[in-house]
Amino acid sequence: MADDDNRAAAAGGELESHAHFESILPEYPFKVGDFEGPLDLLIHLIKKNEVDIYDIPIVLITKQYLEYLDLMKELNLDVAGEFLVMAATLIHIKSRTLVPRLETESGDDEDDEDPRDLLMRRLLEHQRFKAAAELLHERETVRSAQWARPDGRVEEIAGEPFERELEVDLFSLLQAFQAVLSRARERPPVRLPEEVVPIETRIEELRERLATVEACGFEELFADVSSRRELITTFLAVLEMIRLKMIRVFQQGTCGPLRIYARMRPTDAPRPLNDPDQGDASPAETSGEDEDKG
Amino acid sequence: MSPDDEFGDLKAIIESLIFASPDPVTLKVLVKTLDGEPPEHIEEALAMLGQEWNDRPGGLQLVEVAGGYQIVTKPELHEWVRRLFHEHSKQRLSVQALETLAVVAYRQPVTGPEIAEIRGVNTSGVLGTLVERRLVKVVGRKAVIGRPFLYATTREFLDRFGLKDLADLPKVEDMAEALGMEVPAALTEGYPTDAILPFEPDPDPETPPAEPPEKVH
Amino acid sequence: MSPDDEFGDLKAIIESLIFASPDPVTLKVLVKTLDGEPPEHIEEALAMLGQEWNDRPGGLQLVEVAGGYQIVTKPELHEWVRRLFHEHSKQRLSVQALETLAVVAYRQPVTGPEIAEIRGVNTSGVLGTLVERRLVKVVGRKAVIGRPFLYATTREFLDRFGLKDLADLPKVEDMAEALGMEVPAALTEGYPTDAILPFEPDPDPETPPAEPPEKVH
Repeated sequence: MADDDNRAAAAGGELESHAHFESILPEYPFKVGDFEGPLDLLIHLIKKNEVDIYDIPIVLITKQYLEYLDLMKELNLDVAGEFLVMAATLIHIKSRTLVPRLETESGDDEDDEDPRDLLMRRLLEHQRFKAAAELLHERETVRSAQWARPDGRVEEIAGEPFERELEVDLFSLLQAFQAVLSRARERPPVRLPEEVVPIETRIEELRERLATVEACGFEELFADVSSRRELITTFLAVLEMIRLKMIRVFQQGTCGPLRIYARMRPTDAPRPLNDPDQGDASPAETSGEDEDKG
Repeated sequence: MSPDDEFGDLKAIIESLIFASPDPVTLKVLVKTLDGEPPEHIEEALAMLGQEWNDRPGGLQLVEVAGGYQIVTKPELHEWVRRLFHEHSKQRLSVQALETLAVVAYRQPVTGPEIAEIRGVNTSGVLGTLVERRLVKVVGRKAVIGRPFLYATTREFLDRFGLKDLADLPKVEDMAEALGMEVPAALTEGYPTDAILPFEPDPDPETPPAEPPEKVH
Repeated sequence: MSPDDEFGDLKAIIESLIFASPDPVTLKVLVKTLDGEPPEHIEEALAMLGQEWNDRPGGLQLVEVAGGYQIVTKPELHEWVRRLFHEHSKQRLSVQALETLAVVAYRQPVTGPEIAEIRGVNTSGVLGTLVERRLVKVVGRKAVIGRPFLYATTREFLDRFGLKDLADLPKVEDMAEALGMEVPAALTEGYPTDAILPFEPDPDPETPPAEPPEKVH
């Protein structure tokens, strides 16, 4: 196996186009910095020494592992934290293997287990996934040799623009929100024109509200509006409601608060201006009629 | 190899080329691609292929179009193909819908006009779709003039996205960290700090409705 | 119309739909598009169609992939097709990406820390790449401290690797001899069968939410 191939595989960034999948059984000579993680390095050492993964000679492997780390440091290579954690684990396992167990400890189930077992299981699992990755790669190779009808023909076949379905997940949701926010930031801060609520709509809202209470203060009718336009709309609505005899307005004293009461509309009450049946009513005719002083 | 076998191989290759090509494949292109093969062999194989496709029942046909060859669906089946794409577009959650869902999720409870203001486009139709799909629901009306509906996400939404509650909605920093990505600086602000807002009319008057409410006069 | 003719028509329609669809066509989509046709008829027609395509010589084949059906060129003709179109659009995956993908595929739903534990290295950057390329998706958050994100593979993943569904994932026992070591039985069990969460309007009660029970090792 060519060295170049090994280097490409070991150094491969996520998208390195020239990197191709390597066999999991590389026979490459020891090359510093080749190992993606401590498990890869350990597997390499086990294979190099031709020892049994189920019976790891922990003293030997630990020694060689530490030598490797020293070599990395000598060469001023960054030793990733994972390598150091594994070094500590190996030293711990070694000490537990070497130190004869005390009577008092032997009752503990955990101590009966070979301290190397956990490591062995991790290594086997690691190998299992490397094997799985290789199997997947084989499937990928077969699949990539199958050519589907080109996507470019979809619109011609569908007769309409085609948008591929998204498999929506949390990531795409968040991405969508980011897209909205960044668009909103780029947009010139133009306010969409303020909505014009028709007086009729406002009357209906006020009537609904008054239906739930016996009476309310005049100011309360304005509690849910803020803009000047909305204030005016509301004020005009109140005037119109007075004219239509939908409400009564009372005032306590000359400067006291106004109170609004809903009332049953008398049959002779004026009709709304845009009422199709309406013919005679005009604002002047009934103005002020219902404003009783309290 | 007998001549028959050879033509069998040649036909298979030509068929795969015609199928995989985005444009009709001309004889010229075939001759060039099958370099070394006598053009008259290619022509013969093409004729045989055309005959075979002609004799073949099924939904597809080999046609000669624009000086080349192409595999297409039979015209009498176009109605079915149209239905497939119609079905597809009904099912698909468009980018529009996803964006609207995202705004509802991160800004709930929120009104239609507020969503429209953030997205910069009218969204009422998309909101309807999301409500139909039970990802979004109406939770009340906002106590501003026009009393627009307030929208929030549903239990179904949480299940679909594997979230326990709204506090589980990821912030952009969370995800960037988990996936080893850079966070665009502009996007780290402006997230709701308390994602769970009980259904309650928002007294905050700073966002005026930007769009007529459902009610039309 | 004789039953045979009826299936002939049905087969022709299904074939045209499979050809026209940009993605592998699922039985579900066929049932929806062929509204009114008994699903068992559709299944039967599909089986017949599969048999016919199997028996057919030529450059094309009908494959089952990513939960659906698709017509593609035969892999052995790859070199010819490539000769005509030169590039292959798919970017290769690095070894790390493939290994990380394998962990996600066989252990889904799985968290970033769990993947790092298995692989012995931090993999967030690789995960980010896989998520961006839509081979892996975020399906929720695990109910443990830190609420790490849970990852699973996508339909795109199945498509790219030519897998019918997750049960079609290669079995690792096959690899045991190549490894020269026995794989303990405990490590080869527990493949997820179908944890795919398609995003579809109709709530599918059989699709479990992504939250898994605590895994014990």
